[in-house]
Amino acid sequence: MKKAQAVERIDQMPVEARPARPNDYLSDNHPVWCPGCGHFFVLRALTKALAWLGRPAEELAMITGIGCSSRLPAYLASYGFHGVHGRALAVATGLKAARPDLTVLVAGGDGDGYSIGGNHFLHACRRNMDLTYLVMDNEVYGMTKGQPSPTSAPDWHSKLAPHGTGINAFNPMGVALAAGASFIARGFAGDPKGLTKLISDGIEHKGFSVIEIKSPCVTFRPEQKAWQKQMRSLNVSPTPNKLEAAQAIHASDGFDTGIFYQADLPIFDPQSEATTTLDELEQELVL
Amino acid sequence: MKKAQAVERIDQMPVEARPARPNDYLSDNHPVWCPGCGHFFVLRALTKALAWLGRPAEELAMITGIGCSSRLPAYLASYGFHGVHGRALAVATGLKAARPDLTVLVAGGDGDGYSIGGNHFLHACRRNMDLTYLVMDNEVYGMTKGQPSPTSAPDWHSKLAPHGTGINAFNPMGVALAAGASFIARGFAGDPKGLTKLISDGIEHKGFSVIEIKSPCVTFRPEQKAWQKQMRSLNVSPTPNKLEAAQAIHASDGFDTGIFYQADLPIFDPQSEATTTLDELEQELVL
Amino acid sequence: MTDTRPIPAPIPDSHRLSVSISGAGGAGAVTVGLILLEAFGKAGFYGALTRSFGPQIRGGESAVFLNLSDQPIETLPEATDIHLALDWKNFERFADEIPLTANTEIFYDDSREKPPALVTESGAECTPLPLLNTLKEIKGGRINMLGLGVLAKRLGLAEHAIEQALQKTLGRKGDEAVQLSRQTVEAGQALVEAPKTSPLKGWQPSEQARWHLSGNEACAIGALRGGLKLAAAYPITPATDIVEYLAPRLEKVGGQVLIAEDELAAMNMVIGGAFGGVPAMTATSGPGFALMTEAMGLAVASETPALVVTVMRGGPSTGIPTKSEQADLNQVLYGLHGDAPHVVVAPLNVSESVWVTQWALGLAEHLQTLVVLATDQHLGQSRMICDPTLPEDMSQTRGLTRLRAEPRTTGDPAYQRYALSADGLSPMSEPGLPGAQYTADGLEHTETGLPSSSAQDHRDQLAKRAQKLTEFDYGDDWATYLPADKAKHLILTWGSSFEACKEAVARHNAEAKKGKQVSLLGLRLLMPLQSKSLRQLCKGHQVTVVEQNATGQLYHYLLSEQALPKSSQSFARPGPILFTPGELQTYLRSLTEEAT
Amino acid sequence: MTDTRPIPAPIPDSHRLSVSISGAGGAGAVTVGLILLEAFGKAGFYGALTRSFGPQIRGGESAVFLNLSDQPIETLPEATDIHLALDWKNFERFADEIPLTANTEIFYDDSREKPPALVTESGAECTPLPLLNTLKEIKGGRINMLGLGVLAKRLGLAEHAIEQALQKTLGRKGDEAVQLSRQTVEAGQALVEAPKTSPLKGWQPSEQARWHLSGNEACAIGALRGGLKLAAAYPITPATDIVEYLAPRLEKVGGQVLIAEDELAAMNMVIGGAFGGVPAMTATSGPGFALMTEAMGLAVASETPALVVTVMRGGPSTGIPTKSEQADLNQVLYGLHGDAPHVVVAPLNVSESVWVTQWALGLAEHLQTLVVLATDQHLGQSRMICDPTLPEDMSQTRGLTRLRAEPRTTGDPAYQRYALSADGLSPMSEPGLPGAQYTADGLEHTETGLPSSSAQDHRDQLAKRAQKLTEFDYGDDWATYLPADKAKHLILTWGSSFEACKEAVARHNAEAKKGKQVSLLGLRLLMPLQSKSLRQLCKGHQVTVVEQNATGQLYHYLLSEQALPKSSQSFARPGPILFTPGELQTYLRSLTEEAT
Ligand SMILES: Cc1ncc(C[n+]2csc(CCOP(=O)(O)OP(=O)(O)O)c2C)c(N)n1
Ligand SMILES: Cc1ncc(C[n+]2csc(CCOP(=O)(O)OP(=O)(O)O)c2C)c(N)n1
Ligand code: SF4
Ligand code: SF4
Ligand SMILES: [Mg+2]
Ligand SMILES: [Mg+2]
Repeated sequence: MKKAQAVERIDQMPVEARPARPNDYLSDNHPVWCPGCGHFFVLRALTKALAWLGRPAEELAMITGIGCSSRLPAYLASYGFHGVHGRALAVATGLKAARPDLTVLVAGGDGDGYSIGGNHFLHACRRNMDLTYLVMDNEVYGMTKGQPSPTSAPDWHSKLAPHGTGINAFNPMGVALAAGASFIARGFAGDPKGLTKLISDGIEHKGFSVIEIKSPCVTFRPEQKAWQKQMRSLNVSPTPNKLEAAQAIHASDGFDTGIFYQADLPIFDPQSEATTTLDELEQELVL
Repeated sequence: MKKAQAVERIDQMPVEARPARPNDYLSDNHPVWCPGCGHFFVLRALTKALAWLGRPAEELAMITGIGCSSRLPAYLASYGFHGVHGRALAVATGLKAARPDLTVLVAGGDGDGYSIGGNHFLHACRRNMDLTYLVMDNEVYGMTKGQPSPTSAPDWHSKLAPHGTGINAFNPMGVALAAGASFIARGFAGDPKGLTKLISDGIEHKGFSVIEIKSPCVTFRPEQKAWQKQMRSLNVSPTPNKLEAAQAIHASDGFDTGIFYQADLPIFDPQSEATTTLDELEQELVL
Repeated sequence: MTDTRPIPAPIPDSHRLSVSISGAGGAGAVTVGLILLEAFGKAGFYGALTRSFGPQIRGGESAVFLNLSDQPIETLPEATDIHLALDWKNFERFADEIPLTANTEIFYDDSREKPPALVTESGAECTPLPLLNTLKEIKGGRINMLGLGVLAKRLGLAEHAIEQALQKTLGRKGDEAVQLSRQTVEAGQALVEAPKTSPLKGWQPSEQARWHLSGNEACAIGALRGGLKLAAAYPITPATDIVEYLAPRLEKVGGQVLIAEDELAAMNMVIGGAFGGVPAMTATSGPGFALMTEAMGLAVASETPALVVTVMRGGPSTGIPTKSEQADLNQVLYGLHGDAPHVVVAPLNVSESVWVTQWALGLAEHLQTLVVLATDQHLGQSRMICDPTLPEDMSQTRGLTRLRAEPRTTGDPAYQRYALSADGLSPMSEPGLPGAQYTADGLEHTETGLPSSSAQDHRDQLAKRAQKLTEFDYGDDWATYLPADKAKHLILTWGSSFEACKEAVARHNAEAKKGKQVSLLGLRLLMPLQSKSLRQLCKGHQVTVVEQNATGQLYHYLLSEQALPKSSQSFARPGPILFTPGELQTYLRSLTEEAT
Repeated sequence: MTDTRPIPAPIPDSHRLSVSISGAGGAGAVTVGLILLEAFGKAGFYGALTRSFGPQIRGGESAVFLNLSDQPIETLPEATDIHLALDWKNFERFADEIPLTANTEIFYDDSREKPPALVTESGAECTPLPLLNTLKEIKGGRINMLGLGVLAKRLGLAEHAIEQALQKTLGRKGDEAVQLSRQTVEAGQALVEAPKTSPLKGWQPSEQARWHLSGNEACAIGALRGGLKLAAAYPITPATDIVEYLAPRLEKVGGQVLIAEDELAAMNMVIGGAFGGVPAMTATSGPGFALMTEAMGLAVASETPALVVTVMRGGPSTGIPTKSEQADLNQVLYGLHGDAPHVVVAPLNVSESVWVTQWALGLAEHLQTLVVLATDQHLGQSRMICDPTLPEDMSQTRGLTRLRAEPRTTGDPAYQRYALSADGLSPMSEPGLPGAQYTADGLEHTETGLPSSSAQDHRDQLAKRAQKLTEFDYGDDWATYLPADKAKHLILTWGSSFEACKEAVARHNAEAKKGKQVSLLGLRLLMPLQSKSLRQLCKGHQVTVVEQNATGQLYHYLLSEQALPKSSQSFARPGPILFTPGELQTYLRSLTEEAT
């Protein structure tokens, strides 16, 4: 298999090779999202980050599951895989193992990633492969029209939980930290600059990068429009110390953004080299 | 549905009602485990704890998945469910919701619980229902004859991973803490007294109790016999403080036992009461 | 079969009306449709409403189609009589579903886009109206209510019906909102003339109490009637509504809804609840069903009752999630590994979904096994005004409960959970019952439940699990048979294709000579197939199996069970567009002509 | 069909030997069997070894059965010629599988328990030997090696064969260990007399190179031959061996094994790898397969190549994990929701598992879809000394690769991943290729891959996915046909039942008159069923479908495809005991008698 290459930054490339604009990373397809949906802004920040990093679109692959957020690949000019609900990280793991030369991005929603996809989330963190995972967290299942997700507050009322779920919200960053992810950040769809920076840092980080992005669902959680006032832009600084990170994650009211944890941890990067021929292997069968 | 009752302790019961011995909680079936397997000692500690707590066997249900450890229910005199691999916590959640009056115990292995069952582990912690979960961790898939599990050390060589997995071991207690479990302990199969105490404390604790039990697989991990010398008995004291617990879990070399965290957290205990008749509900359909 | 009734006469054209409404997201087309349906109900009539969504999540365009009559009607409109276009946004996306003809009357706003070419080419009569202009004078008024007024007037709908429907549908928004809507509706009514002869002329209002419900609501109520106490589910279109309908209601009858982290959890939670002694169910669709099959096998092997409602959508894979198809039959019949006998039932229309679901849950409890109830997006999400259909006596085949074990004391013989018995059923104990402890197991086991790999135990338990399903007497409910006199041809169908077939057969028989008339069979119990009765009934007929999928899954299944006479054939085509009676009528014509 | 060969003559009784060995956990019965098999191989002979485990994980008793001959043999022993009981621990657990007769010679230790009643009642000749006593004189010697010596002597096996087998099997434990074993074996040989006439008298050693392998190893090698680069799996009995065999080897040819957290991950990892451009597979069994079906549908809908090997075990649910059954056929054919055409192949014996797996991976790559290869515990875990079977020309139907897209530059027409085409195949791009970016999708889509719910797109893409499988020319490999002259009866079977049928038919035909002889067909390509060829071939025969499950799954499938003549019948029974040639021969006798 092809060997992994370092991600090249746009500023290290010869001028003529530099991609012109974030729009070069956009496809012609118009998003099906509701007007005002936070996911539009995530798409924007992502293309900006990609332009900044400057890898050609054909060397990128964006893998997703199912959900409003998971519609992302069709809007990018990169390769994409829009798979089944909750399994994007597994598809990405297979792809990255087969093709370490590619920049493999994964995206999805809080339902896709933390509910049905929870097990792959745990194990992707643990494997710490060089993947970047963007979770567009709107604390709701948008696509299926408004059910509570693991990150919904216990007292949020919905059809499915008329009195709220009564269950504490899932703590994605805390779990990612305990499970072994090496880059853990929170961003906000409404903070284009900050988010662009976080995404490009996440992609450049070697290892599994989790970026938990607060991205309002204007249709089923209109009250999330208030996030625009509440979120703080990149007010957190990275630490490579697990306990400090745990403390920062624990102490945050959920409105802080920035990199909460970044460390050099061993990366699962299965090496293999053709050193034998098939004929030699077949000889083993012979009596 | 029947209402939950407080677990009665044997010492609060009239003498004639007291179960005579731990053996009253044993069935007639002889375990299929290999001679010397740690799971024998877990079974023993469990029946002792049950005798100590003194609830009649028919009011207990032991739910498991698949694995050597998961064979447990057949050896108990209680009700049992030996389901499919990795789903014991989900079965137990359904049972406890339907029958809050029962004492519902869940058991399994590191593969069953942390690999295929990882998502239910996360969400059982988060729900924090009043269940007690015994994980007999031997850092291997015993039943399928010796493959690396999530808790295997990255450099443990096996047929499936001839050079080791190269992946950091899963941190069950750290993840349980981040995910919301309210009682988190580590025990050792080779420490009967300590383990009995942890199990009975776990059952008495109101909320989701995770007891990570080091239980050697003498067949596929014979080197684990050394644990007998390495493990310390109940040298850890409980704290209700998450950060302190995180620190203790983080700092431990894996040989400490005791309760690392215990706190009163909100329990998911869906209340429902018959306040309407079916006829009334059907009236809604009528034009 | 008690359920043998003559095929009703077709609904005359003068007694049916098709109305459709389309508009951009937020324009409120669906609300108009819902109020109109309710109003027709209040006026004593019947109706069926289906919706169609564009690809957008919510911001996008949508459309509703209504088929209205003074007689029970559960089919889709075939030719639109009146169409209201609140705007022309992406109208072409619905072109497949809104059949315009030269007789269609179209109303639209005169101040924006003109009707697109495909509309004008249809020859439909397009009437521009000053909708937005009129709205300027109504502060807060919405264009859809104006449209509702236009439709009400053109349809000749009674004032009181509209008024009651507004109250019922908008009442919870408060008096002011209702008042504003009323005013806007009136303004809409003023924009058009009343038709010379009311389209409702000659319509006989029903005096009966009728139901207004969707198939998904019907399922939910049916399950409640069956004693449901635990529903565990993970949301998935088009099944979520069932659980959303249950959520506020189940808790009021002493049960509860568990929101599972995934379908694997949902199915296992159901098993846990049922093991604990309560009737339990989940609801899902193809992709979620796939994830549940492993645990479904556990329900079969451990003999734990479980009801799984699957609301089929377009497949394979994520497919077409918001539209209907009958393509998951193979999965529900054969998706389990090993020889895993279970029960599969499917209601034939919305109204019977109530009792069929009750029956299904009862069968699960009584037979201590997995029961799959298969419906589809059309049955599940269409709303109907229909006659209640509850069999008078649900106690016989339908009031089914679990055979429970008795407590035991020392000296009693040991409890054998999986004891062999004449009918394959063994009394089921439940935690709490003294002396009857056991361990339920998905491993093959002895009569007491101890794991066993002996050939004898395997044969015995396989036979037991098969036998309890085949020996059971399902009564007359396995099918609905509508025979025609001297019919050579028999149409055999299932699920949501049934109503379209029924209408097509009714129309065909009304115009066909004796001998060219066609009989109809709707199969309700798909597994275990009542092959003997079915063979009996098919005998002497040329059977055509009608179903909405690409490969003729039911047809092949019936062949595999040797239930069909030799000359039988398949008439199958994929979704997402449903069969219409007209399409099927054309087919019946060619079929019966060819046959002579 | 090139694969048409006459049915070979049956192996004469004097050219076959059945040996079994049993003992408590740790006694080493299995090791004796493995060395004995290897020794027979080294001596130029053939053999088949199956194991049986008690319920214990590892500490429990176990047994091995060997069927040995100087001709290719892949069936189970039917009557034990020689049994070695290292002890009598739970011997009755294997009674089903160790058929003792009055001709059986049994050796056991004289110092412990006596043979149990069921042994003495069989009339077998029981010879007590001072095994433990002899061991006292050999420091570190083990009872099983003593037993090996006894068997070697009684079987008249050449010294050099035993010596080579000891070297090969124990060599990695070091010279001392081998020396100790050799000494113990010799001591064993001294305990018994050589038989008057060697049981191997008249046996012709083969001069050919032969293979010594299990079906699971064969699968692994076949996949490597097919260009496998990524295997992702979660352990499950009896499939784990495949991945364990691959683990140290795949990395040496530039590929890798991923240990997945569960089967859901495994299947999706395979899809990810294949999307990235490399041939990829997973291996599992029924319960794991169930968990994979959702993602399998994704492979079908997104047209991503994927090979899934499923090694069937007893079902339903967890069932009988260590034993064989052919009861997951329904699941592999029909387990996916929606109309989801895919390929299902099944090798007929261990040796052909190599090329059939290579073929299967090639089909997945070439047809860009899901291919399921179904084997079972018996095929997978039995060890055989057999002739290599690699078709001379794997390049035609078997050397199959992916149709890859070309890079594109500006000005080229846009790349259409799902372009309609005459054969249903479209060139597949892969990340890295400039200008041919696309998004693979499990939602129904247009030719470019954009989600679509249009009826036309749905019909087109459903047809494309079906067509590419039905239009493809699978050549002659879809079945093996062994015709008998003027045969009225045809036995149709699949998978691990084939070898037993073949042996039974050979014996039957050898003694039956012309006209009562029987032909045999082994079906290798189960889906898409080559109905036309099959019908052709079955024509004029009375077909009996033989399979190891309770409900006749293959029989019903063939009925559903109308592939069988009218009078066809099913001969099916569940596992876990395999068919033996004798059992089938009895059946054939009654079959052909009844027919006259
Ligand atoms: C196996 C399966 N289960 C359920 C669904 C239904 N489903 C589709 S998207 C979704 C949740 C989406 O929520 P989230 O991931 O938070 O994304 P959002 O729409 O909020 O961006 C669900 C439950 C499905 N497609 N497949
Ligand atoms: C769906 C499914 N996948 C895989 C298996 C195979 N399997 C059975 S037990 C087991 C692992 C057991 O390991 P663990 O849970 O650690 O228990 P132990 O045997 O070590 O006590 C596996 C992989 C299965 N039964 N079902
Ligand atoms: S439903 Fe919510 S998440 Fe989905 S597109 Fe609309 S606003 Fe965005
Ligand atoms: S294999 Fe290991 S875990 Fe299983 S019973 Fe034997 S010693 Fe115990
Ligand atoms: Mg969301
Ligand atoms: Mg383990």
